[in-house]
Amino acid sequence: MAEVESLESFRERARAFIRANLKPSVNKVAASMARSERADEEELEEVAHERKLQRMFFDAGLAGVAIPKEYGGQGLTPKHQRILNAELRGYEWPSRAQVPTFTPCLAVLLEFGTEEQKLKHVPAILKGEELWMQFLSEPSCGSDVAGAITTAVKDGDDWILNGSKVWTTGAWWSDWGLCLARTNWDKNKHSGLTVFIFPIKSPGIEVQRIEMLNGSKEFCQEYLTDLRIPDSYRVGGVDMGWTVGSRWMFYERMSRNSPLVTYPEGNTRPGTGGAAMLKIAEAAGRAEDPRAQELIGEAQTMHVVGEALKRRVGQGIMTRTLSDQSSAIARLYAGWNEVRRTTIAFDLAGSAGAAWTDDDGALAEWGNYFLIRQAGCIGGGTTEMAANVIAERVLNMPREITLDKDVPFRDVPRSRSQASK
Amino acid sequence: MAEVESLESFRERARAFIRANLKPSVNKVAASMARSERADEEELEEVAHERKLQRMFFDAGLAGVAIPKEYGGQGLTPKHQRILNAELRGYEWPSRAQVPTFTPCLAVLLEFGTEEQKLKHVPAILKGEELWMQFLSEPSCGSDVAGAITTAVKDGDDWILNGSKVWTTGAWWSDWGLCLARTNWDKNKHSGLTVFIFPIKSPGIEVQRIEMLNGSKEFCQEYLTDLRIPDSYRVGGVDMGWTVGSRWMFYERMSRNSPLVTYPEGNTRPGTGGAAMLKIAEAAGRAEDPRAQELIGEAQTMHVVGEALKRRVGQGIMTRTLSDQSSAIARLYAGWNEVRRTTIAFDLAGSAGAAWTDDDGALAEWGNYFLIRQAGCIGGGTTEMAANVIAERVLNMPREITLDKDVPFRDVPRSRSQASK
Amino acid sequence: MLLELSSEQDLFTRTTARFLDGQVPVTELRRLRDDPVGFGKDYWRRGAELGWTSLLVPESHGGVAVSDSGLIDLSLVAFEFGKHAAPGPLLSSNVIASTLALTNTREDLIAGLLEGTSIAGWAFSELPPNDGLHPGLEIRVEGNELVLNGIKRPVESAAQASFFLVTGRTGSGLTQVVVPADTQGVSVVAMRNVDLTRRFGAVKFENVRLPVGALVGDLGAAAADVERQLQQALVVLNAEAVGAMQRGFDMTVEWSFDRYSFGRPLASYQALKHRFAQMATWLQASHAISDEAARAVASDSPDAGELVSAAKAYIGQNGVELLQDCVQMHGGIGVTYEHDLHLYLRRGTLNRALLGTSDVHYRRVANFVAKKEAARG
Amino acid sequence: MLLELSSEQDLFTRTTARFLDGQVPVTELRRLRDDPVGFGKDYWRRGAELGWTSLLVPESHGGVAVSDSGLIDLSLVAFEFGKHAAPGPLLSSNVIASTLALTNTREDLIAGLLEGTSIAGWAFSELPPNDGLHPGLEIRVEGNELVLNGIKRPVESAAQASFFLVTGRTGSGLTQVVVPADTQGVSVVAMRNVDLTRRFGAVKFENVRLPVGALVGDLGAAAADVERQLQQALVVLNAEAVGAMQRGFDMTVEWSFDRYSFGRPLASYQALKHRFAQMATWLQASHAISDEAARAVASDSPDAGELVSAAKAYIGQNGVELLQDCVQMHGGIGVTYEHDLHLYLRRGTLNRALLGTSDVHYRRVANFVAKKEAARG
Repeated sequence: MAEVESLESFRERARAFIRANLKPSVNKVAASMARSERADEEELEEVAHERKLQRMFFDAGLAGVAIPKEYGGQGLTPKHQRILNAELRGYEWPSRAQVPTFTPCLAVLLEFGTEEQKLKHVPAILKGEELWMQFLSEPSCGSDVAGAITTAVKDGDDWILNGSKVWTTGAWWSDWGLCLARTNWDKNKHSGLTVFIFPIKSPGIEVQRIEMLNGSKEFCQEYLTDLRIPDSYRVGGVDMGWTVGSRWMFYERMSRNSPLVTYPEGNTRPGTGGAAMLKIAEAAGRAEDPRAQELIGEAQTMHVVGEALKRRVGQGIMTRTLSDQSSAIARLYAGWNEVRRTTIAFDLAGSAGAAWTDDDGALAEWGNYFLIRQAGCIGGGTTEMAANVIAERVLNMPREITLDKDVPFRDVPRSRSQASK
Repeated sequence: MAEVESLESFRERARAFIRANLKPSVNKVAASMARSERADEEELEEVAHERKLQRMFFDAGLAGVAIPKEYGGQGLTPKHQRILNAELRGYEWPSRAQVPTFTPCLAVLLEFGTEEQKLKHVPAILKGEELWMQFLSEPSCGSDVAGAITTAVKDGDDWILNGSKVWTTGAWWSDWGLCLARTNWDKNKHSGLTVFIFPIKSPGIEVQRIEMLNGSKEFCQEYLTDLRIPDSYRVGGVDMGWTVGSRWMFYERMSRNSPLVTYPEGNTRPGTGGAAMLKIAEAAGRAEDPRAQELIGEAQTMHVVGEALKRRVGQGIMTRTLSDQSSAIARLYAGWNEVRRTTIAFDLAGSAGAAWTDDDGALAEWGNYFLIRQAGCIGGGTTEMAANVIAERVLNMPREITLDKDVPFRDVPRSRSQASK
Repeated sequence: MLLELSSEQDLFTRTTARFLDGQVPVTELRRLRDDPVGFGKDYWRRGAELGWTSLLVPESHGGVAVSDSGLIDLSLVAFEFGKHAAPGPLLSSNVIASTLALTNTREDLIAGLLEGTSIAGWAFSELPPNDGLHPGLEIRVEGNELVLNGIKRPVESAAQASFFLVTGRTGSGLTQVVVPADTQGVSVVAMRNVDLTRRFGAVKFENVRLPVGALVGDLGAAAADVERQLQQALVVLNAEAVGAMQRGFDMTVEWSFDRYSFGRPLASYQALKHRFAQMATWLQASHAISDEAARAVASDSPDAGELVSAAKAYIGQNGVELLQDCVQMHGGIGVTYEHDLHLYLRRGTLNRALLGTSDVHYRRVANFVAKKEAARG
Repeated sequence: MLLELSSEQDLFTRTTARFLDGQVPVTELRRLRDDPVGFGKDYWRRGAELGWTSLLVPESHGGVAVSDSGLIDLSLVAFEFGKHAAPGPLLSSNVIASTLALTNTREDLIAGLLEGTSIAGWAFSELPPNDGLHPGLEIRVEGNELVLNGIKRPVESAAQASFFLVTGRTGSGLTQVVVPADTQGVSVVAMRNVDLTRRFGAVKFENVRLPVGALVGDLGAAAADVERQLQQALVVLNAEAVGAMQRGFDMTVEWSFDRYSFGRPLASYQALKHRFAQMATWLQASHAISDEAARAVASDSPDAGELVSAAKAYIGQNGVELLQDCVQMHGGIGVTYEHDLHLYLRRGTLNRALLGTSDVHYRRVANFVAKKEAARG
């Protein structure tokens, strides 16, 4: 058995690469705060640049640190990955190539994919050649992802898919999709699902951008119309999709905490915390107003408490003093934090929250951010779902009564009109 | 048919009586805010005084305004009662003789009592000779009053009662009780109840005072041990207690809005609203602090909004533009208001909220009030029950699933230990 | 809004609602997003014909109210505006027409407002921290002239306004003047804002010189006029916000019955039911205080200022929380432009930030309380 | 508290918990309600033997820590104090012993504190509005003497204290002095408070004259010492409040499984489940920031002041909201003296109001933010 590279040697190697090749990270306004004017060309340039960065990591032997060598990875450990993340602090990195590509998509492939699938896609991902997206949520099922009604029907050796998926970030510049579809309507909800993969730029897939309340168009909706794919694009057994799906959910929740993901330590979104609020208060001429100071202090408190909570939950899960499901606690807190912070900023901006000019600097745009403030309590699983998880899986309280467990899925009511039939 | 006294004549008569006989009302600290030191003797003196006042109203032909003459009332209308209430503005009145004596107790007797019961008790109530209490809540069933387990067993012509009732205000100085008891454990929850009345100072009834977090002992718990009462003390049919009970609940919710109740118009609890907060801020030297001003303004806002809401809901129910159940909206708001107001006061008091001296004036005692602030969200039906009523009966959303509807009450799980059997 | 309307008010409200349904359905609102004015001339003229801008003006000046209180009638229109997220300068047209009539100033300008053929800008608000209802624009006297220096923002429909009613400070007093939009030294910069059909501008007054005849009321003595305008304006904002709340709430209750999750309608989940109960309570409380404040302002009651600020603070706070909780109940679709819910969220959000945040109004309420207590001795 | 303890810390914590279980069960707490001192001499001496008051004092002065950070160890004791609503002047004994040792002042007084045989009063807080951490008591120099005038309150165990560590103002600087309780001009008025076993007094200093040797540190130059004491004290209050939260939460989760309503346990109602989820989040967040702040203060980190104030603000706010929601979940029984829940509510409530409300600490956090931003340029 080959000897594993020492942590120290790895650190040296990573540090040398980073300092020689990477630029300091630029504090970009975070995606959910993107202004409406952000041009598509700019976005596409950044995607291209990050594909190149991913390739540089690959060529330097720093891509897929904890992924087995047979699939193009480095065959090292999560500890090595953490060292890379620590060394990356303050530097640029291929951000768009990480989530959801490495987790949950690549993670699901590693666990459930065929050897052929893994040999084809994992190296391509590591080289920045394939960016992946989740085809998971659907317009009709919201938080209940296992209620998918996108349907795949066997046709000879192929499958024909029809339906619609939504809330895919950047599907318009991505390459492959991981998709949950219903293959059997006569079994109950969780027993008739199957997972597939396919190239997004296929005939039969139409990608539409979704305009959000603040004008951003980061999310997409896809319409699958008679999309034909070979059976070799299936991941896991037929009708075994929820076996895959529940692990998929787990990998999705891990997000940037996954050992597969490269994410600079200490990277927090700009515009969070008290400093941003102070700038608004200053621009509003309220820096000396005691109430404005309390709001600044409250925002900063929410921020530092949130950071401390993330560390505590992360450490607790790692050391098994907290249950895996405790990550829902950090998620719930993050939702509140986003809402409260945006509300504080909006109120500090006073009348500029309602109307602003392009010259208003720190006072501008908060009205738009405020409109979309609930995004932080919806995206990536609603706070309501997080609260359910905390109550039912962390505190072990009785589960909600569901009416869709033991009946054929086709008989489960999915809307009022249907229920009243 | 005798002619009904005109409203104007009644007003003149009421006004003359009031001015000649009653003192201006003293702004007493409301019951739930009572200080621990309040002596029992003082309380008993006030009870005696209010019995005398009630007798004066009776002798002046102003007691039981809307109650039929055959039971000692005036046989007039709710409009006459409202005129009395309006004229009483600012004057003392027999406060402890009103709720729960006139409503729900007397109201229940009028609707369901036997002629004998009505002839005996209604005049006694009108003369201030009988103060009544509800024996309704039980330690084991909280919000679920129909889950009573106090049991009445027939023994010849008598009934033998055993069990415990709780949250009776001032049972230690009251005369008669209206009691909900279970008479059949083999029927389902609502079908095995019966209503009884009895004198509180009976052998077999032990009244204990309950000490609250702020030291007040206004509430009592009663232990019924082999209490023997004649069948003539039964109100309504055997096992028909919920027919009586649901009207009882209705009369209870009407409270001071009942046309049976004498309650001076414009009487609001002292210590509510912004003026009380201003006094605290002044005592704390913070009257000029903008944040303190915001808190004063917020408390006053909560107060005036609450008053407006009560009027709107009352008017809406009267004119049938809002459903009867909308009173739950005012109840929910009142709970929030109590909590928020007490919290504002506590925070304004600063360190005096934690510890105070007897000389602290407006700064004193807020710590004690704060401890018991949830009383406003618990007493008289919890805010949770009010929220259920709003969702299920005002907005017509689906009812919660209950597991106690269609089984013999003895088989309904009433605790974890019992459920796991 | 009022639980009971007179039959005239009822008819008036229905007529307005039907007109808005027909003229500015959501498709039209979405189209107007890219319109520089935000409303059609004809739409506004026809709305004015219904009486929208005549309600606060005495008959002697060409006005006409539906009931004995034009301000209550106006609050009914504003409520419908909120329910429809309707376009048009309702607030400024009414407040300015009322002021010109009550002060007998420039009566030649009133007719255009009443007919809906001219637009005026209510130049009251300023950049923070002076958005706390304390104008900083300076109006000083030089010889026979008034000289204005300062910036007013946001001013609704500033680019369309033919004149402005400007509030400024003269020494320690307040002064109001009428400024034609084409006066030398007046310039307008377009602002962006959260609403689809409202348009605002930042109006700069740079050494603007006017004859003394431009005064509305007396120099440095406009405080009472300004307070009355503010109270009227708050009545409109509040009623409009309650209308937006009502529509958002109704849409979301419907949604909760229609939308199924895990085989059950959202409306069957107790955690959501309790939030609906909370929203219903916010909504009824907002109706109650909005109406109560409107009545108090309409009758010039001593507690009018306190109640209308309490209403602004309460509705500003809880109205938008209600609408945001409606968004949350909708999930992802609720934060998309495609769904209609945001039309009402935008109106509520706008009104929360205009004419003073809740904190500003809490302070105003506290001042009223302190004055009452001081008077009580 | 810390998710992972060293084996020494674990043993120390368990020993303390077992001792408290045995010595001050709820029956004893209820008995102590009527005790003028609030704790037994023997109890306190034995607790001190366990090390409770020695943790912040260097070995050179007779102290002993369990780990390499005595303050973290102390926070573990404080957490257990909260969980048990335990009696005794933990905060003041530690803060004062630490100060005397670090400033090499009156080392003769330290031993009694470490042995638990003497009690000292930390005379820091004052009547509002000076409870905002800005002492107003005056300490001036007259010839060879220091003269004190002012009132300190609340001072824990003031009636039992043999001496006070008093913080006052000398010109624009802070000064600290040690004042024997029997000094002429010192008087104590007993205060009432929300906790069953804590006792506080208002200590009046009326022309109290002391030799200059009573100084702790230099005249007018005690700001850094005072800030350190404040931070230590906040670490204790926070940890204790988190302990109280934890106990209240645990009791209420149990209750929710035991208590049935309409044939189902409370824990099966989604509206309550979501509130438990909220409480669990408040609780974990409070643990997290309490620990993080304790570490920062223990290591004298540059952000110690910011973090410990953030912790006080957050826990003061949400800790008591959690405990009050526990009361609400219990219904009527929760507001009775008979039930034990209030023992922990009282401790949380006390700590919320001591040493600055959340608003005071939000302002402190904002000042730290402003300083950092100014330094950043």
